Parts: sequence; C-alpha cells; structure tokens
Amino acid sequence: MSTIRDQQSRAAAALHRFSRTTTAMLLLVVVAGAVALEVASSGSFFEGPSVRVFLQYLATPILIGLAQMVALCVGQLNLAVGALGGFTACLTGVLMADHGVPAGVAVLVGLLTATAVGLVTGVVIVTTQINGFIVTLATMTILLGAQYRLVGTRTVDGYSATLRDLGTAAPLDIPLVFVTAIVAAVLLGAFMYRTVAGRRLLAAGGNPLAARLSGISTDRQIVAAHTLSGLLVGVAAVTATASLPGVNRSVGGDWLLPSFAAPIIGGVALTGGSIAVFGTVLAAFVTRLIDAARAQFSLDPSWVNLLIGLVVLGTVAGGHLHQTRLAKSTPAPQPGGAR
Amino acid sequence: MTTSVSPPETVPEEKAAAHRMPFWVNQRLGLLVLVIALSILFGVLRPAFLDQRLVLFPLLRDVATLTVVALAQMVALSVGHMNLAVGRMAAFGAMFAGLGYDKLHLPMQAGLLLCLAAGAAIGAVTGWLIARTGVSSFVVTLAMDFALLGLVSLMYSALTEDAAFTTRPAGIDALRSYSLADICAGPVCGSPAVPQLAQFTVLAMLGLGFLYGGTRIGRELLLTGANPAAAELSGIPTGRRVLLAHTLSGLLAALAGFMAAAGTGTFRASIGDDFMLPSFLGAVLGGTLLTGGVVSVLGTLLGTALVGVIRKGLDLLGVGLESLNIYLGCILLLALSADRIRAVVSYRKVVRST
Amino acid sequence: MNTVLLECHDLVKVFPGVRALDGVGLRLTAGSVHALLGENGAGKSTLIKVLTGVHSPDGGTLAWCGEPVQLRSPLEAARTGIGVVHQERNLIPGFPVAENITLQKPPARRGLVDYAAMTEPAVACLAELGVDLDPDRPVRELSVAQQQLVEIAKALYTESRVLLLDEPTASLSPEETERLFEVVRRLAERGACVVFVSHKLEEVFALCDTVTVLRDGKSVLESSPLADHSHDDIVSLMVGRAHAAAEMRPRTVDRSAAPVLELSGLATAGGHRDIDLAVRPGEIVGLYGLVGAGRSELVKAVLGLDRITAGEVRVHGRPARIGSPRQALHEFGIGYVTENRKEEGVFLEQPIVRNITVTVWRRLARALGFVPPGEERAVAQDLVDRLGIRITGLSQNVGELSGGNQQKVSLAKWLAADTRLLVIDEPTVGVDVRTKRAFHELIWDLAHDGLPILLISSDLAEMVTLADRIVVMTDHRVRGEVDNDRDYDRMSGRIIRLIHDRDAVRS
Amino acid sequence: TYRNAPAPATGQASTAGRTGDGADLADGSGTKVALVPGGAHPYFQPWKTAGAAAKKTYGLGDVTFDETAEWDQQKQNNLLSTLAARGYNAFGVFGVSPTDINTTFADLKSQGFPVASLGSCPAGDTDEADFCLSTDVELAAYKATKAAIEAMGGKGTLVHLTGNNVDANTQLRIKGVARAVKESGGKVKLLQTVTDIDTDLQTAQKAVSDLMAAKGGQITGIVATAYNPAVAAADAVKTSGSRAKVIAIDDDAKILSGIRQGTVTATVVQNPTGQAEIGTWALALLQTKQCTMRDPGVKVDSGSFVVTKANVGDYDKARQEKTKQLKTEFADRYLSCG
Ligand SMILES: Nc1ncnc2c1ncn2[C@@H]1O[C@H](COP(=O)(O)OP(=O)(O)OP(=O)(O)O)[C@@H](O)[C@H]1O
Ligand SMILES: Nc1ncnc2c1ncn2[C@@H]1O[C@H](COP(=O)(O)OP(=O)(O)OP(=O)(O)O)[C@@H](O)[C@H]1O
Ligand SMILES: [Mg+2]
Ligand SMILES: [Mg+2]
Repeated sequence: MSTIRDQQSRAAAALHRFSRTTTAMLLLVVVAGAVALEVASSGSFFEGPSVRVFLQYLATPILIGLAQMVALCVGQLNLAVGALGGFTACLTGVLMADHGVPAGVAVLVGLLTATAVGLVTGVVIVTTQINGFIVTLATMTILLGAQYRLVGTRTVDGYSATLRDLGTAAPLDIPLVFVTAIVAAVLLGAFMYRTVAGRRLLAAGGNPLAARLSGISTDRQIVAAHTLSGLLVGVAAVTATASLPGVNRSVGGDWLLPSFAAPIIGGVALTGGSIAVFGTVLAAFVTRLIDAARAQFSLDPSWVNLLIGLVVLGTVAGGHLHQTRLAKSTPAPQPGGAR
Repeated sequence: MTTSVSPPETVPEEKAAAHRMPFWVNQRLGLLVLVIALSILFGVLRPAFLDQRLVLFPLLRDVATLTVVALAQMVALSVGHMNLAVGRMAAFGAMFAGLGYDKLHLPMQAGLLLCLAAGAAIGAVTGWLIARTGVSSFVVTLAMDFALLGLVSLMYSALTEDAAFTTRPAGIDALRSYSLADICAGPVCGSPAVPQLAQFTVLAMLGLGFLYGGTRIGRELLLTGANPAAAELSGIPTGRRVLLAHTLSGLLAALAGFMAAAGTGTFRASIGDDFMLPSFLGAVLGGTLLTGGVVSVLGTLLGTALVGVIRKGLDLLGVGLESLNIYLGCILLLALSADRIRAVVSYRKVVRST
Repeated sequence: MNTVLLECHDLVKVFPGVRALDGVGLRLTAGSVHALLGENGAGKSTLIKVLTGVHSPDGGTLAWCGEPVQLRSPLEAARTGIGVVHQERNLIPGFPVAENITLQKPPARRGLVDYAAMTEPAVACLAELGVDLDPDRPVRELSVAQQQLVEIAKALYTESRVLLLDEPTASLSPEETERLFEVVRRLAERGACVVFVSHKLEEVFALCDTVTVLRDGKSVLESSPLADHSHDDIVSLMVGRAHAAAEMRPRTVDRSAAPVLELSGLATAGGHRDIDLAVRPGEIVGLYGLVGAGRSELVKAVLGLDRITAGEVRVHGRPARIGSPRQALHEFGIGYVTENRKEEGVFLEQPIVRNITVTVWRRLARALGFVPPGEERAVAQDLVDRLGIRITGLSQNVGELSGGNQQKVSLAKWLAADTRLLVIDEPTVGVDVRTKRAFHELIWDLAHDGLPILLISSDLAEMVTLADRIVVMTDHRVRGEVDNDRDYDRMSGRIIRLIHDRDAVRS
Repeated sequence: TYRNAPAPATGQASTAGRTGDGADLADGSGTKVALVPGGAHPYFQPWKTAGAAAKKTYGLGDVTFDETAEWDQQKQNNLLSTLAARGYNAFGVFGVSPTDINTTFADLKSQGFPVASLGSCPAGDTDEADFCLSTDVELAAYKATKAAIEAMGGKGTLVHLTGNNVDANTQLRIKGVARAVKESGGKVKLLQTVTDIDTDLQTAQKAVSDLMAAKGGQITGIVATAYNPAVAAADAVKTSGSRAKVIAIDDDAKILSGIRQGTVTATVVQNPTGQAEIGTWALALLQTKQCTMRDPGVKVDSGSFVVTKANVGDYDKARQEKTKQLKTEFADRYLSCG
C-alpha cells in the first residue's frame, strides 16, 4: 500500500538532492545562458548554422575534460593532455600529408600512439614511484619537443579531404565531431558506472589502501587510468585534426587549463574517487557559451576574462550565502569543507 | 601514489629524517647531489658553464626569481590548496609597482612595498573566498586568474602607451645587474656569480623557514593542510590559516613579479605568464606534497635549481629547439629515477640494519 | 576437525627502526576460534597483514594446508581462502554499502557489474550480523560503528576458510558484539578458523578456544588451548611481568555544584529531541547507548558541527552559542576527543610530536610565535612516557604506529591541553589492558582535580569503572539515567532494561 | 612548397658586397654572429638559411640561429648570455618584449658586443642596439588594411584579428589599422578588433567561426596581423561561404597556397631574409671594428610588400631588390667605415 507513496517520496527526495548538486546548477547556467544568447542575438542563436558552430567546438573541451577526469578519478593529474593531443594531431597530419598514409590508418596510428604514450606514462609512474605530477610534466615536455620535431613551424594541411569532410560534416546541423565526443562521454559513463574495470578505477581513487586490501591493484588502476586518458586525448586529437584547417605546433597549446576546468567545475574532486561525466560535459558547455557571448557582444577579451572571473567569484560567494540559508533546514556541513 | 607499505616518498622534516633514518636517506640531499653532479657534468662538457658572469650569474638570477614563485605555490600547497593565479598575482603586484614609479614617482622601496601590499591584498581576497565558502581552491584561484588577467590587461591598456610601465626608479638597474662582486668588505668582494636580486629570495626563504620550522602558525598551516577536519577539531582556526596561506602566497607571487620585472627591465602585463608550471615543478620536486601538510623550503630552491641547471646546460651544449625539450624531459626523468633508486636502496639498507 | 589450515614459523617483518615481527609462530586449525593477543604495538596487526599478503615477510615460512605458500598480494590471500577485517576501516567512501561489501568479488556478467545481484548477498551478510542498513547508502554517511559492521559483512561475503578479525569489536557495543560472536561460532562449527584480536579479555575468554600471545614481535605463547590459562596468566604473558591494578583514589562529586555544561530541552537538526543533560565539576558523566543511538552526533551538535533547533546550551550557567569546536576550545575551554581517530583525531602523515602538541603551541609560543622545539619535545615525550606509547622516535609519523598507539596519541593531545571540560568519545578503542588502566587512571585523576568529563563509550565495563552517572540514549533521545554503583552485573541489567523497555513500548 | 630561395640571395649579397666603399668585410673569421628570434615562428625560418648563407659568403667564424627563447624575455636574456659564454660576439635579436629589450641590448653593449635589433624595434624612441632593421609594424598593418579596403571596394565592415593585446607591437598594428580605416572617411567601419587569439590554431579557428556565426553577414573584410588567425580566417571564410576578403600576414607556405587558391585575397610579406642577411653583414663589420655606426640606434625599415594572386609568383624579386638597396643604404648612409 505504501509502495507508491514510498516511490513518490523517494523520487521527490532524489529530485531534491539533485537540485542541490553541481550538475543541476550547471544545467541551470547552460539553459539560462542559451536563452540569454538567443534573446540577445534576436533569435539567431538557435538557428542551424549557429548551433553547428557552437557544437563544433565543444568536441575538444569535452574530450580533454573527460581525459583529465579519468586521471583525476584515480587521484592522478595528467599535465600532458595538451602536449599529447598536439603531438598526436601533428603525427596524424604528417603521416597523411608527408608520407601518404591513408587517413584510416593514420587515425588508427594516432589513436594507438596516444594510448601507448598514456600506457607508458602510467608504467613509468608506477615503476619509478615518482609523483605523477612530475612524470606527466616530463612527458609533456618531451612531447612538446617531439611535436616541434615533427612539424617545426609549418602548418601541415595537405591531408585527406575525406577526413576533413568528416571533421566538418554536420548532418542535421549536429557536427560529427560533437557526436563523437558525446558518444565517448556516454561510453565512458557506462564504463565507469557499469563495468567491473570502471568500478575498480573508482575504488582505487576513492581509497587506494582499501582498494589494495580488497585485492585491487592500485598500480594497475593507475596504468589503466593513464592509458584510458591517453586514448581519450587521442580521440580529441583526431577530431581536432579532422576539423582544423591544418595542424601545427600550436595545436594543443591551450588544452591544459580547460582540461582541468571542465571536470573540476563539473564536480570532480582533485583527490580522486569521484567522477561526473555529465557535469564535465555541462561545464564544457558553459565555457563554450562564454565564447559565443564574446563573439555576440563583440567583447574585448580582457573584459571577457575579467567578467568570467568576477562572475565565478561572485557565484562562489553568492552560493555560500545561499548554502548558509539552506543549512537552516538541513544538517550542517562536515568540518574541513575548506579543502 | 604510494601505499603504506612502500618507503615513504617524502620525509616531513629534515629533523624527522635525521632522527629515524641516517642523513643520506634525505630527499633534499638527493636533489643537492643531482644538482652538483649535473653541474660538474656540464662543466666538464663545456667549461664555459662555470663562467661566473655570463652563465652562473643569469642562471642564479633566474633561479632566484623562480624559487620565489615556487615558494608562493608551496605556501598554498602547505594548506592543501593550489594557487593557479600565481602568475597573474605577480603581474598584479608588479603593475602596482610600475604604477607607483610611473605615475607617483615613488622611490624603489616604496614601490616594492606597494607591490607586496597589492599582492597580499589580492591573495587575502582569494583566501577569504575559499575559507568562507569552502569552494575548491582550484576553482577560486582559476576564476581569480581570469579576473586578474582581464583586469591587468585593461589597466595597462588604459594607463600606458606600449602596455608597459617603463619608468625605472633609481636603484632598480643595480638590482638587476649587480652581483655580490659589487659588495666589498675592504679588499674582499663577493662572488660575481651571485646576483643581488637573490637577497629577496634569501629573505623569503629565511622567513618561510622560520615560519614553518619554528613557529606555531607554521605548524598550524601544515596541520590544516594535512587533515582539515582534525585540525578544526584540534582547535586550529583553519579558516584563518587558509586566509593567511593565500595572503602569503599572493605576497610572494607579487615579490616574484617585482623580481621578474627588475630582472628584465619594465613592468608589463606579460609578467608571470609562464609562472604556473615552474611554480608547481619547483615545489613538488623539492618534496612539497600536493595534498598538503609537508613543505620544504630548501627543497623548493633545489628543485628549481635542478631544472634551471639542466636547461642552462642544454643551452650551452647548443641543443636546438627540435631536441631541447625532449632532452629536458628525459634528463629530468632519468635524474629523478636515479634519485628514486638511491632512496629505495638506502631505505632497504636501513631496514636491513634494524 | 583438526586439520591445520594455516601455519607459520619464525616470521620476521622489519620496518625502519623496529622489528615488528621477530620470530612468530602460529598454527590455525579448522573449527577453532583462535585468540591473538598482545599489547599495543606487539605486532598483531602486522602479523595479520603478513598473513594476508599486505606485507611481504622478511623471513620465516608460511604453509597452507601443509603446503608452503607465498602470499604476494591481498588478492592471492583471498584466493587462497583467507579473509580479513583489518583494524582500520578500509571502505570506499563514495561507494554504496552493498558495493563495498561485494568489492572483492562483485557480481558481474561479462564485465558488467550486476547491481541487482549485489544487494541480496550484501543484505544477507548484514542480516547475519543483525544489522539493518540501506544497501544503497554511501558508506561515508555511516557512523563509525556502522562502518565497522560493514567491514565485517564484507569479510563474511568472501566465505573464507580462515577469517582474521583484527579488533572487530573495538567500537561495537555488547549487543552487536554478541551477534558477531554468534556468527563466529557458526563459522567455526562449519569448519572455518577464526582469528580474533581484541583487548577485551572477557570477550576473548567468552569466545576463543586457542590463544597466541605476542610480545615485542615474538610469540611468547603459541597456539595453546585457552582453557589452560587464567586471565592473569595471559595478562602477565602480554605485559611480560606480573600485572597489578592499582586502586583508584576515591573521588566524590559535589552534586550541588552548578553544572559546567547543561543542556535543556535540546533538539538538533540530526533528530535529537528533548535532551536534558548536566555535567558538574569533577564529575564523570557517561553517555551510553547502542551503535547509532546518536551520542556522537549530540556532542557534535553542541560543539557547533550540527544545528541546534530548539533548547538551550549553558556553559558555566550562561547560555552559550558555540559555532565551532575551535570556539568551544578557546572560548569555553571544551575539549573534544573524537571517536573517529583516523579521519578526525590524528594527522597520519605528521610526526608524533606535532600531533600531541597541537593544542599547546599557544601556551609554548614565545616572541614571534616561536615554539621552542626543546620544550615542545619535552611536552610530547612526557605524554609518550605517561601513556606508554610505543614509538621509535618523536618524529615518526603517526600513520606508522599501531592502532592502539594512534589512539593514545589522539588522547594525549587533549591531556596536554588546558581544558575546563572534556568530552571523550570512545577513548579506549583498541587500547590494551595495561594502557586502558592507565587511561582510566588519567581520566579519573583529571576528574579528581575538578575537571568535568562527559564520557561516551560503548564499552560498558569502562562506563561502570569510570562514570558517576550513566545517561542512556537510544534513537536520539535520552531514555533515562542510572547512578553508578560500580557493580557491573547490576548496572548492565539496569541499562539494558532501560534500552529495551523503550523498545517494547515503541513496538 | 615555397621557400625563400637561399641561393639567389647569396649571389646578390656577394655582388652587392662590392658596392659601398670600405664596407667590404676584410676578415670575418673571428666574428661569431648569433641570430636570436623571440621563439619558434614561421616568420623567422628564413633567418636560418640567410644566416648560413651569409656565413659562407663573408667567411664568418660562425652564424647560429637559436630559437629556444620560447617567447619569454627572461629566457631570452638567459639565452643571450649563454651564447656569449659560448663565444658568440655579435647578436641579432628579435626582442620578445619590445619594452624590455633595450635593457638587454644595453647589457650586451656594455660587454662590448655589437647588437642589432632585427624584425622588431624596441618600443619608445630610444634604441640601445647599434641599429634596428625591421618591418615598420604599423606601416605593414596600414598597408594590409589598405589592401583590404581596396579589395572590399572601398567600403564595408572590417574585422581585425591579432595577437597578444598587451604587447607594444600589437598596439602598433592596431594603430596602423585604425589609421587606414580613418582614411576611408567613414566608408569602412572597423567592427571589432579581436585580440589574444594567436595562442593556438584552435583558439583562432574557434574565435573566427564564432564571429562568422554571430556577425558573418556584416563582415566584408578581415585583416589578420598574426599567423594563426590568418590561417583560421582563410579557412573559416571558405567553409562558411562568406564573401569577406581576407588579408593575411607573412608568406608561410600555408598562406601562399591560400592566395593561389583565392581564399586569401592578399598578404603583407616582410623581409626576414633581408633582415638576417644585412643584419649579419653589418654586425660583422661592427664586430671587427672595421666600421662604426654613424648614428647609433638608427631604425631602418626592412620593407613590407603586398602580395596578391597577381604577383604571388614574383614578389620575391621586389624583396631582393629591397635587400640590395638596404645594403647600399647601410654602406653609404648608416655605417662609417675605414
Ligand atoms: N608501516 C609501518 N611503518 C613503520 N612501522 C610500523 C608500520 N606498521 C607497523 N609498524 C610498527 O610495528 C609495530 C607493530 O605494530 P602492529 O600494528 O602490528 O601492533 P598491534 O599489535 O596491532 O598493536 P595494536 O593493538 O595497537 O593494534 C609497532 O611498533 C608499529 O609502530
Ligand atoms: N556523516 C553522516 N551523514 C549521515 N548520517 C550520519 C553521519 N554520521 C552519522 N550518521 C548517522 O547518525 C546516526 C547516529 O550516529 P552517531 O555517530 O551519533 O552514533 P553513536 O551513538 O555515537 O553510535 P556509534 O558512534 O557507536 O555508531 C547513525 O545512524 C548514523 O548513520
Ligand atoms: Mg593492531
Ligand atoms: Mg559514536
């Protein structure tokens, strides 16, 4: 008799809990931002071409955000995200343009290389026990060098038109690269929430010692996380190669900070053990909205930066006030929230 | 990264290591050995490496500046936080110094004080936000980075012609180019390799060394980083400690900004652009934990020096850009692996001797 | 019946500066419950970690069913058939209860986790222990004792032939403990061997049939029938000399004195209602209840970690609004020794000296806040000596200490502090007999000198030894109060009745 | 792909070498010239070949090209002193920070090394280097804008894409564009100056695409005065089907192919080969003390040329002409030899 009421109240409780999560807040920001832009652009923001351009450049932030998230979830950092992406993009481009390798093979080589680099990074971290921060910083440096060695200062562009077409194709104004990113996100989410291997990663991140005592090799999880991170960077690099006018040594140069920003704004803790696939995707949307606003309002980048900074800081402070008010109806936070 | 069974990756304090383990297990010593060994190697390959005026002086000047940057990061790390805005706080502080010289015609010291005050103030705002809201320091300092990036550019665009304050107060050129050789006690002069700019670094290191090594506040900072919940329950005002750490971090960042500006010539917006990675690298190489609670002032200097020496050596060998970074990364990894092996071997030795 | 499942000889394990195991032998036979005893730091946990592949031994041999084995990892140990509950709780905070219980062998089909199939065995394991927990709740939301029960359920899930329980009852009340014992006896009947580590000797004698005693990493008594030994025998074996309990100084409480801390009609956001409680100078008030009764939460609310929704807190007669434990300490002089030592009590990665002196730096500090290292160490050394904390040096990290010694460090910090009221939550969890006695004497003396103490403990014997009055809580409400007449059996009967009468009324 | 052919350049150099009286380098074997750009960038690549050629032509001790400064003034200062320690005794430098570089020059000069500011002049009126041989940045931007306006048919809406906003050279470019727009007398409107998008190709592409999506209909001309924005703009105009004219900068292969394909209307090329060639030669003369500067700190324009589809094949001739002319100018006017 009470089951329906039970379910209802459970759903209501779940909804209530959700409404106070980071994801809900991001969702709100995304919707509000999109509506605001729609109004400001007097209705052209939701038109096909605008939507296409908007989504086209979401692929990279989503993918690198996910790549970083995988590393974060085992308590690691991956500073080589940008360098690995740039290197892989250049490698794919050079293989096709200078060595006439067919696009399919080049893409495969790119993906495999990125994955392999991730694997090697993980193995080095585990075997030498050197802090992952420093190891990925070193691989980053090495990869930057390798990227320069590959392409020097030129822009490589003489590669497969098919790949290019795929990179810019957008059936129903939904770019393929964006679809790729979303598919990657869904697969990653399924992997993390549903598979034994994914749960192991999370367990090792949540409490490495406990995981070890339960027979989960934390070392193996670290290697796995870096490998997976490498693969995702590889996907990001390939989509970048496909959609860019050419690849040069600047590709990937601006990936590092966004790769951290997306998952962390999306609600992933730096300490490991937590993931937020949807949150990461939404955070990427938020940053993309800022780009769109910048173009729409012809904003000076300095003003944009200043405003972003102030708005986030303001939200942080405002959110605090909101929370203190909320706290009057719910249990107090644990001490040490300041971390 | 480490589990309880593997040898401890860092030793919390020199004294701690000395008490339980022989001195040669110390990580800082490993770094020192690495720095010296690499210096000798480069010195042998290229005797010019030991040229005091042309090589060591600029090297040390660079290391001096970057050490302060890394110290700024170290202070934030000590409470388990990060400061992603180090570079921009440096630019922010330097901007005030430049403004003071350019528009108010302040003497050098006054400008420096203004710069430090500005850095401390912006750090305090950051710390206050983090302490009051409990939002991750990563997010807050990242937002602060953006805000300052915009603000600093806007200010420079509005106030200057060339996006830089070019007025140079009396004495700043001396800071840039003078070394200990210009300070003489009677007939004995200092080494021309040691830049006078390093006085700030030494001061900062002494101050922080005293803070973390000797005082209550320093210990409380570390415990706040080690376990905020336990710290709060032990009566440590964690909020105020977080505020203090970020204030200090801002202050040191501003000092680094001033040093960078003094070292290159003018106060401009791009100061601190490349500070973020070296700041983490120096601190983490030196043994400071990213998770908080363990810092090493001396290690930070050595970590920064290690990277500086490798880079300088490669420059001297004339390694071109197509190989420079590859070698840099590889040498760093090899050097650290070697040190790691040393640490493991010495750990085993201690175990065996027990 | 008497097949030897696991056997070891001359096990050696060395950490820098300490030989944690220095020639230990052990023989575990099927169908027995084996007690592993020793003082804090004797090497019990280390032995268990060696037996479960967490540490690799530096010497000695291991045999499983007569065959020599090497256990290189916890996984190998589990595959061999050795299950374990470690002394420290080791759960994945973000995972739900069911997933934590099944972590070692999650039900899966083709690599996909089968969440539906996870709930049933998890609930079964919990039910065996008589625990009713939502299997979907993340363990980070559970109380310490509930987490401990989840740990035990996790070990039951693996269905091992040898089950090593490292102080499983440390934070359990007698009720849960008795349930656990039933489970253990059932397992032994089914032919498993259960190794039981505990510092509560009554429990050991009630449950075990063979015993091994460790002292300073050596086994001073190996797999001997427990029936052959008396309580005092065992204690002197553990301590290494005859152990005589000193009489406590007599202590009287002035019941007419104004309470230092007084709660009236208190209600909290956590669900407490109508709580009345008073602690007078020199009085030790016990707060007793079953696991999850809300004792710790009540104290936390008083200290400002949870919201008070109604009623009043008075300190020294004046209404007080306490915002944080820090304010409680510095403004009201209230010290709080938490029950959750790993997360809230000690700084694992910090040296012992800092852990102990954190509360006294303010007092020691000179000009510019300089804390003289000599004095700091002297304070710490004094407490280390008084509590008999086993360390290799004051600069050792607390994380490297044995569980009981960590507990001592956590308490030492508050003994060093100058407080006007001390709240102590589960002070002797995992502390050995001798030190427990020392603790009791310390607490007793503090009260004797006029310090009011609010003591929360699930150890009824401890309550009866120390408290002047025992306030009984269940379900976030005060059920009544019993004046202590220091007779264990009578007191226990009255308290249990208080708890169960209410239960009867409720249902 | 296109290359600034080194061979003809050297030929010219040697013939031109005989023009000025006393400006023939007697013995350059003791001269070791370091050419130090601000960092890796396609613009500087001709320096490498031109420097190597000059070494051969004049029999110099050595000419090195070191791009490891990574666009960081402090690193560049360090690099310069390291090069000095390695025995280089004459420096041609592209200063990372135009406002700081004078300090660096003064340092080098005080150690007795001749210094040339190549490719960019120090900000402000003073120049501590012996001479500055560089494109007039403002003039180049002005020319580019003029070319754009012409391509747009004298009226329309223009966008300027460029690099780091807080950089003295960017400010000059912005000024140059503004001047040209102003001269159109209101017929051309400068819709927006997008700065800070030269960090990487993706950022540039994203910014340009967003701009086209938001305002694409209005834009009829794009002036890009930085490399990545130029590449991105050419591509964005092509894919979005906009009719905007793109004016780019420099003659990297990618941009030249854009001109040939018509996605780039014109580009303003500079004269890096001339900078390196003349710079090296003059530095050698100064280093050997054979000559002195008549007017230390003089600023010389190395020339900028508008390249369109019409002259994409032979614009290099004009540039070589300019280089030759520069050499005579140096010999006759700026150097005092003998
Ligand atoms: N990881 C470690 N590093 C260094 N020393 C250690 C480590 N683990 C344990 N020890 C030391 O080994 C000794 C034995 O510790 P162990 O934890 O086995 O004691 P125990 O018998 O379980 O004590 P308790 O009853 O307090 O739990 C102690 O002196 C302890 O300090
Ligand atoms: N962080 C938390 N989040 C949600 N619920 C909690 C949390 N901590 C405790 N609880 C719940 O509050 C109830 C009371 O816990 P509390 O720790 O006060 O119990 P206790 O009486 O001290 O018993 P014990 O500590 O022995 O379990 C428990 O049911 C527990 O599940
Ligand atoms: Mg133990
Ligand atoms: Mg409790």
